[in-house]
Amino acid sequence: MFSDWPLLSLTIWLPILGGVAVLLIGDKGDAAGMRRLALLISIVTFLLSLGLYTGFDSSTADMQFVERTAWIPGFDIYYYLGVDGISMPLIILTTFTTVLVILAGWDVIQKKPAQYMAAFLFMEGLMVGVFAALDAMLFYVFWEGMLIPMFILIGVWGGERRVYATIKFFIYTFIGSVFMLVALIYMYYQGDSFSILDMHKLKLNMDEQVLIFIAFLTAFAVKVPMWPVHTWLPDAHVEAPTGGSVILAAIMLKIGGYGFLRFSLPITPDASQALDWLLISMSLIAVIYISFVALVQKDMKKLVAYSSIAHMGFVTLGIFVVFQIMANPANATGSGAVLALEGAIVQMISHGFISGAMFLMIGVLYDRMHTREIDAYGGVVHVMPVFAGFAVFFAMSNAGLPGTSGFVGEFMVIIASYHANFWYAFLAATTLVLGAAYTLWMVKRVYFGEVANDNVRALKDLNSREFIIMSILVVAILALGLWPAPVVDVMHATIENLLQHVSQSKLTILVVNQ
Amino acid sequence: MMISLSSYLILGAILFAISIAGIFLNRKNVVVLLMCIELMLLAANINFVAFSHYLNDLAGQVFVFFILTVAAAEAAIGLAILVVLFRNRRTIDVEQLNEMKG
Amino acid sequence: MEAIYLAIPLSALIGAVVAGLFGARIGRVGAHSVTILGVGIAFVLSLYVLYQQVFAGAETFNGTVYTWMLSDGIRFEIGFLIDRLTVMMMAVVTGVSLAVHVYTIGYMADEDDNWPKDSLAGKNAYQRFFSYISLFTFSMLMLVMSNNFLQLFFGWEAVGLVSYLLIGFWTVRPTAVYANMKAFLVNRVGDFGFILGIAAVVMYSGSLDYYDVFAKADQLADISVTILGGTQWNLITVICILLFIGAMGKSAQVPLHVWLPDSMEGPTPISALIHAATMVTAGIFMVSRMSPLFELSDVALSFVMIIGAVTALFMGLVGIVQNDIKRVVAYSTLSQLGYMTVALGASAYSAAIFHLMTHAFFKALLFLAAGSVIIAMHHEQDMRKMGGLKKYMPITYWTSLVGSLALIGFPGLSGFFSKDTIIEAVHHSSTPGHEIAYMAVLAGVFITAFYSFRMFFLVFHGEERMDKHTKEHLRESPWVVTGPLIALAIPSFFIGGFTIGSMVFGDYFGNAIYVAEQHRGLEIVGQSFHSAIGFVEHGFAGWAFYLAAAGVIAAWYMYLSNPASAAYMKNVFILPYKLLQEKYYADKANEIVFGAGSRNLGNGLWKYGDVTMIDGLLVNGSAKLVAWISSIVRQLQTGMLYHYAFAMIIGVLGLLTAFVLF
Amino acid sequence: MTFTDFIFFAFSALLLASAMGVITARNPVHSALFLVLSFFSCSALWLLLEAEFLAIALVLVYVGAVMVLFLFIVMMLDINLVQMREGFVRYLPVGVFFALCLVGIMIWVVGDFSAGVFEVPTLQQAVQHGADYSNTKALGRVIYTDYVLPFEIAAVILLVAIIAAIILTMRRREMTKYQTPSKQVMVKRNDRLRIVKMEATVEESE
Amino acid sequence: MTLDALNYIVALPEIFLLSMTCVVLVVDVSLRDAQRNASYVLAQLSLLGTFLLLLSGMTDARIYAFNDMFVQDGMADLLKLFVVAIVAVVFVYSRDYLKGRSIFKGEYYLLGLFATLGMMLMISSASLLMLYLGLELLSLCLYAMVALHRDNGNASEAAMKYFVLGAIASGMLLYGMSILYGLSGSLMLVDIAHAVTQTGSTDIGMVFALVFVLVALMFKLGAVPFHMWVPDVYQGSPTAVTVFLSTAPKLAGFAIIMRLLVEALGGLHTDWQQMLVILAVLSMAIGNIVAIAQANIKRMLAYSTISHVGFIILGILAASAEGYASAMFYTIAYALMSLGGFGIIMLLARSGFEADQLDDFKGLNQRSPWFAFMMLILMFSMAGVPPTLGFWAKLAVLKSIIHIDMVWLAGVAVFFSIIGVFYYLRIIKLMYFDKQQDNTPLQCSTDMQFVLSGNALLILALGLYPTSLMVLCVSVFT
Repeated sequence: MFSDWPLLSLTIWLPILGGVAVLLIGDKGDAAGMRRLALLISIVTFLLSLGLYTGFDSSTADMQFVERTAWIPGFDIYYYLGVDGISMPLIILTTFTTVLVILAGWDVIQKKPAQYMAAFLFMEGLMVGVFAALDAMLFYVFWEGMLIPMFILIGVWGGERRVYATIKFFIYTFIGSVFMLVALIYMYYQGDSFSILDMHKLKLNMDEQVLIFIAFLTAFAVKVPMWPVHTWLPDAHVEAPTGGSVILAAIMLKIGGYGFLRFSLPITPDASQALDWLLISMSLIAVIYISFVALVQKDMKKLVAYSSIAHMGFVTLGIFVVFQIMANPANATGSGAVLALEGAIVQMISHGFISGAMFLMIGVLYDRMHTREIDAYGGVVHVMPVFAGFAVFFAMSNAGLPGTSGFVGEFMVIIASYHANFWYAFLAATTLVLGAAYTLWMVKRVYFGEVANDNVRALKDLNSREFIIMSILVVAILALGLWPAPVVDVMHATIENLLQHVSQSKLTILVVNQ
Repeated sequence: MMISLSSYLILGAILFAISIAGIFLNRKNVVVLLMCIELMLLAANINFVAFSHYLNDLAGQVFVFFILTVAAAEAAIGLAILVVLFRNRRTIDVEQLNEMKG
Repeated sequence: MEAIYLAIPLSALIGAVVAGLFGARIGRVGAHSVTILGVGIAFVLSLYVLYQQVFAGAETFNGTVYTWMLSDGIRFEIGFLIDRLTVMMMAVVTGVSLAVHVYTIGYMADEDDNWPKDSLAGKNAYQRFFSYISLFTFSMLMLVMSNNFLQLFFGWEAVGLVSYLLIGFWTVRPTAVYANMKAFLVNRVGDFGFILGIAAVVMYSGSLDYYDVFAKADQLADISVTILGGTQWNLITVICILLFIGAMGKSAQVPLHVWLPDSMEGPTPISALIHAATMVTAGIFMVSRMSPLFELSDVALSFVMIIGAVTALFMGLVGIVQNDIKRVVAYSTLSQLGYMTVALGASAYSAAIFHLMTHAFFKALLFLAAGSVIIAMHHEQDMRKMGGLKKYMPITYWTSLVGSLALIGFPGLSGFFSKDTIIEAVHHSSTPGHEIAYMAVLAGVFITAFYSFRMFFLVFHGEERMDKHTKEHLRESPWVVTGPLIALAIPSFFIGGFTIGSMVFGDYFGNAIYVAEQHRGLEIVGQSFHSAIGFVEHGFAGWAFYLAAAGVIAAWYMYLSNPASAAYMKNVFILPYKLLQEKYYADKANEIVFGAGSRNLGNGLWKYGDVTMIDGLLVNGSAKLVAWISSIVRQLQTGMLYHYAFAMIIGVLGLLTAFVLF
Repeated sequence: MTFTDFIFFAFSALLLASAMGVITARNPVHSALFLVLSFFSCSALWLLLEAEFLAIALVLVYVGAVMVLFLFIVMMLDINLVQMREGFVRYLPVGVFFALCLVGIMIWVVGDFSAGVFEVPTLQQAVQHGADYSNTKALGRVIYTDYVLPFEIAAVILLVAIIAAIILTMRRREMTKYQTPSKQVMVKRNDRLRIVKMEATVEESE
Repeated sequence: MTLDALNYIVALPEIFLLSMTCVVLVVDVSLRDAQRNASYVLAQLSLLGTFLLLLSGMTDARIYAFNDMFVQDGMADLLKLFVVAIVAVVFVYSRDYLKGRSIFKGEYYLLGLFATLGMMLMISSASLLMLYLGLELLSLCLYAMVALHRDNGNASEAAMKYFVLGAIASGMLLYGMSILYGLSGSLMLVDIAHAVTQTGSTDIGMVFALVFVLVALMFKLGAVPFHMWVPDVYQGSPTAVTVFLSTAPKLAGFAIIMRLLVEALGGLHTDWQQMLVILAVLSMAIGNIVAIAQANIKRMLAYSTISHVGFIILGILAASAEGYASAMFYTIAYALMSLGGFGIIMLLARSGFEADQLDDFKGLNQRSPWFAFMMLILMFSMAGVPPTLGFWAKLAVLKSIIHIDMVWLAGVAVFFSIIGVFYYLRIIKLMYFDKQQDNTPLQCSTDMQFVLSGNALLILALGLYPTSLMVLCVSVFT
């Protein structure tokens, strides 16, 4: 029934216009009404985005829900939207998370709530735009535009060192993206089109590919973030308000992974292949190095932030291990590549739920105690048993317990990376131990033991709003963990098509054509 | 006519360089800077007149005519600014003209 | 039938969910009723299925419940494989579980005392506990009923989760919450190997289904892989060792055994459930399940056997010096798990399972007995403060005696059958390294007898060393405690004799377990087996019996007859004693190497890598560099007119030089 | 050396020398006077180039008006002459060096001995006009026809200069008192005189 | 010679403006200080009239007038329209500011109008002479305007520096022009272009002249190393003048670069391209780097201007229609952004308070969320973050640079713009994240609020839909 609606445009612009409306109501007006409006908009957007799933034809790798009109004819730039099996789940993740974030900020945010809500709605629209854009410039506009509300969010509603954090965040990501811009323009002149799909078909020689690949790498690696350009993330997370952290972890990081899938792999397959050792190393370092770093964090948010980096390491590992999987002579069955990519995407979605949940948990504590220091807590389970139950559940999901979504992606990627090299799988699998170690150690120190002090003793358990948010996340995490098929099925066609594309060297095509 | 065009041009060039050197060397008096600028314009004028002569084209001289006009206006404004400056700072020392820097 | 299969784990799950989520509403009675009902149904149905499989000759069932995911041509499914191995495990799991549930009602009756008065978490602890153990039952059932590696891993981790929750049940106790984390992490180390094993299986067979994989086992055996350097490894060996690493974690084999003694921090029923009957045996079950793979690799079997032998012997030794009643039982469990593992290594899978089963009963019995003692002693667990309990707690006393005798392998009791079979099987095994293993398990017999009866004597005999207050309140435990004790004592006594014929030497397992032609250890034992009675007679003549007897006598002498000798021996063998007391320094080593080591590494990477190098040098460094350059460059803007003019002239000169001169 | 050569070299030398004087003189008044001299010599050179009108204008406009303005300003401002030359010698080498570089390159390009940039034929045929040729007339003809727009703009520029100079320098002092005769004449009695009735007060003595 | 031949109708807007300016002059003289609003209104009316005349006279053709010394073409029309419009906006912004400083006098408007005339003449000049005169008309007005605040020492210092350096630049320009004249024998740009094509690009004399001309042009734009005047003048001038200085003249500067470098010396583009590469890189580097260290926002924006000039130069040096269009687009975009930026500064300023320190922006979001948001748009636009006009401007320039295969230069450009982001962000940081120090409510006239909001929203609107402006810019170069 939605098939002839411009669903993508609606999911992009409804929240943005809604954000404007919320801003117009403002803080002076009807604050409760403003919140309700924001929530309503986010829910409607979420429902609209579900139309993308129900109307999605998973048998084809073609772009669906395509909208294309000229936007800036002078530059050959189109308002060109569409989704495939990679972007569609991420869009739904975005709209889903926004609902939770708006709920989470319901009465916690007392300082300029309208701007806060509006910022999230803006961000929602922009992030959906990033996932839906098929024109490179449109993509870039959304990509950069997204930084603005986030910058403000961290800076205005953030913690002590918010200014340092937010500027670091902005500059880091900006550095990443400008070189991508140069690469995009360069490709425009090679193919006379800004369409991403046209860029996929672009013939590029090795030198060009390598440079373009590096340009993309700076953009996406920062966003993911990969070691060693990850240091913005802990700072940004720690300082951001809860909702900001959630959005940042749940969605913004995914944009980096999405970028690798949408740009790096198909546009520069040969360079990706040539440099996959670099990416794989960076991913594995992220998994191990960062896990160790996470282990010793004293700040809960920092710990979860580092854990995010480690988990995103699986995403990049899954994405870039495909070349070695396909090239591995020992890989008799020839499979594994699809598994790796799908694992990466599932890991992204799952991490969206879990990291969101983890940050929301910390937010719940922070709202009550105004500290994130692990040492300030202890024995929370005795005063907030329901909350602690959720916390342990989310911690276990974070540690990748089977049955939760955290397991699915990691499992797929580990298995897939074994197809490339035993040691990749070996190093990646260390997360089983390390991930559990840092997560559970935090759980132990915060929730278990005797009640640490009177502040903890005074804590109140979850209110119904918080309970609902958590419950929704539990359901989501369990659903994906117990039955990932519905999510994975929509990707098959797209991923296989992508692999088909990637496995053909652009260089040989070049030779043949000459 | 023995004197070649180049002689005039070289003369203009030297005059130009002298005025440049004057601007750079003078560190005390803004008025002298204004005079150096006059010299610089003179150098350009010599070029124009010489070219005009050798090209047998009046345009050069017309240009010089306008340059003279503008230079006069410029001098007036320059000196007016100088007066304003002096009133404010009680000095026209170039070296003390550095309230704003960095 | 499928509905029944599905109903078995689900009934446990439903009980767990109801008790867990609505515990506060349904109250204590509601919680234990619903969970016992759930597990009871599971038990009954398991028995029915057992009956169907074993007696009614039902076909092996291998079916899918639902497709979890389909990716890259690999089916990730949830499904059941019901054969005789499975049904036996199901019966054991649900049976023990049911007993534990019932027992828990009594044990946890005054649970509130264990929690701080104002702890909200303590309010529903009782219900929560029932939820956990039901959940555990569910997880374990999923594990044993699985027909594929994915679900196996699910169950594998799920029991790990529940053991985590259970060990740390008393969240207020720092030791408990430390122990549960440790347990989870050590198990994770095992899972680490396990998941790699699964990955290898998937890569080379393209399937997760047991039967598919087994069908390709021969092909896999021909593949050799390079892991490190130029060494070629047989793929099957690699897979088996990786999978076995998982088993080492779950079944607490050296060196991944460290979690188990600490896990005694949990309430006693847990200890019984997890450590005796079920969770720890998951590894044994898994290896047996994978027998078609293990049989193809002598190297792997050897590895299994040596690890098992080491565990059997050295963990038993530690049991000698423990004073905590539960810890003695725990080390005893470790040692017995070593026996089972040795049996696996000797390809005597059925013997391992057999021992698993008998051990489930008598070890559960011993744990519950210990629990009973602990209740009576007001949660005092130190044996040095007990003694002479015989007259206060007759039922506990007699049941404990049965358990202990079964444990040391007194001929005729169930433990005897299983243990002797293993010893014999190892003796006759062809697996490389079986000679050493044989020596180890024999030595283990003496040690087992010694520590078991040391405990027995210290607790029930001798002088009463407890304080006055405790003494006044000493009495036999209520029926919910003693009931299960009696219920467990009976099979502990008899089940070995009844089932050995069919289970070990008969055709009980059918095709569920595969033993290669050349691994004839058990077969040779079986050739001399005629009947249980004969086996018992034979037992009296074996080395094992005399060693066990020697152990009991030694214990009697040192702890009852001449208690001073114990102290004397302690002083004579001070160094070995210390070594045992410190459990071979395994915990300390772990704490230093892995605990502190990883923290230091983490701190180092963070402080020097992230903070100093990346943030300090690269990020803030470049920002500072720019600021520094900025502060330098702005000096050029001197404010001096002649400098400005000079800059222009330099510009002109530069351009002239570059473009006119050159 | 012909007479014109002599004239050229003499006045060139004078021009350069007086230009040097402008930038080296210690006293700005001297500088201004040197500048006057250089304009004079230049105008002589322009006469050689048959730009009579401009030569005259240079003297009239510059020397007569602009230079006087300069002198006027220099003298009006109270400048401390003692410090005027400080630092000159210190920066002299640098200044001379760069000036020499510049002049070197410029002469290399514009001089005869370069690649011959200006040795194009069109530039080698300076026409000697007859005595009846009026430079002024010729200039006047084009300026009011062909160059009418520039001429208008030049007027605007001068207007701007006037406006600018006035607004920048003219000060209407608020405190200055001056008479306005018309107002004085129109004064009425009532404007100046007010008759106030006062109660007779008796001083109270304590 | 008849009047028809002069074709003076082409210059009708200029003639109108000049006449109106004289009217303003005469009227203003007879006004009392309290009636200065009349001058303001008259000035605005003159601009409006000029704008309308320009609009009505727009043409695609290239029309010469006044003996071919004056040219009307698409570029001229477009640039003049923007110049006039921008000047009008500048007048709106500066009214309150001038009143607050007791320099609300007719002279500001007079000089502004004369400067506008100068700019229009520059834009339309087809001969060296016209170009020079237009430039001088503009410059002389600007010198005077900078010094307009007579009691301000910094203003007169700035004026002096500007004047001296400007005069040197004029001298260089004249010297270059004289050589050009000598080599081509004509003052007409067309003839010079012809001569260049005849002598070829290897001619040292032409290159020699080019250097001097280029230096002067770069001085006017404020490219490194001829930028030294920019920070001091921006800082020292009254903000009302700074905003004038930093907006419209950039358009005129762009125009004369197009006239001189492209129309006249297009044949030498291989030479000036290389020169401009050096200047562009230097400008972007110095501008962005030094801006970081500034505490005075006007000075900071001055350095930011220098860096923007670097970008404009990038577009020009592409030496293609696309490049010129992008440079023009950038110039217009920059002018609009700069207009808004200084507008906000003037908004914050009040009598006796300049609001030119960065710290004066602290907590603006609390004082006025709306104008904080406007400033946010402007700053992100200057930083080149989409969806704002500044991004498209940068994109256009980068595109043209990459099109001529100077990808490395594009890389350098974006690298320095990263550094640039930092100081723009700092303003947003001050506005949004810091506590306000100044609780004075903003006070300014409604018309200024409206125009300023419109200004900033235009940046956003054009960022969302830049086609309109882009098409205009492209059309004049095809």
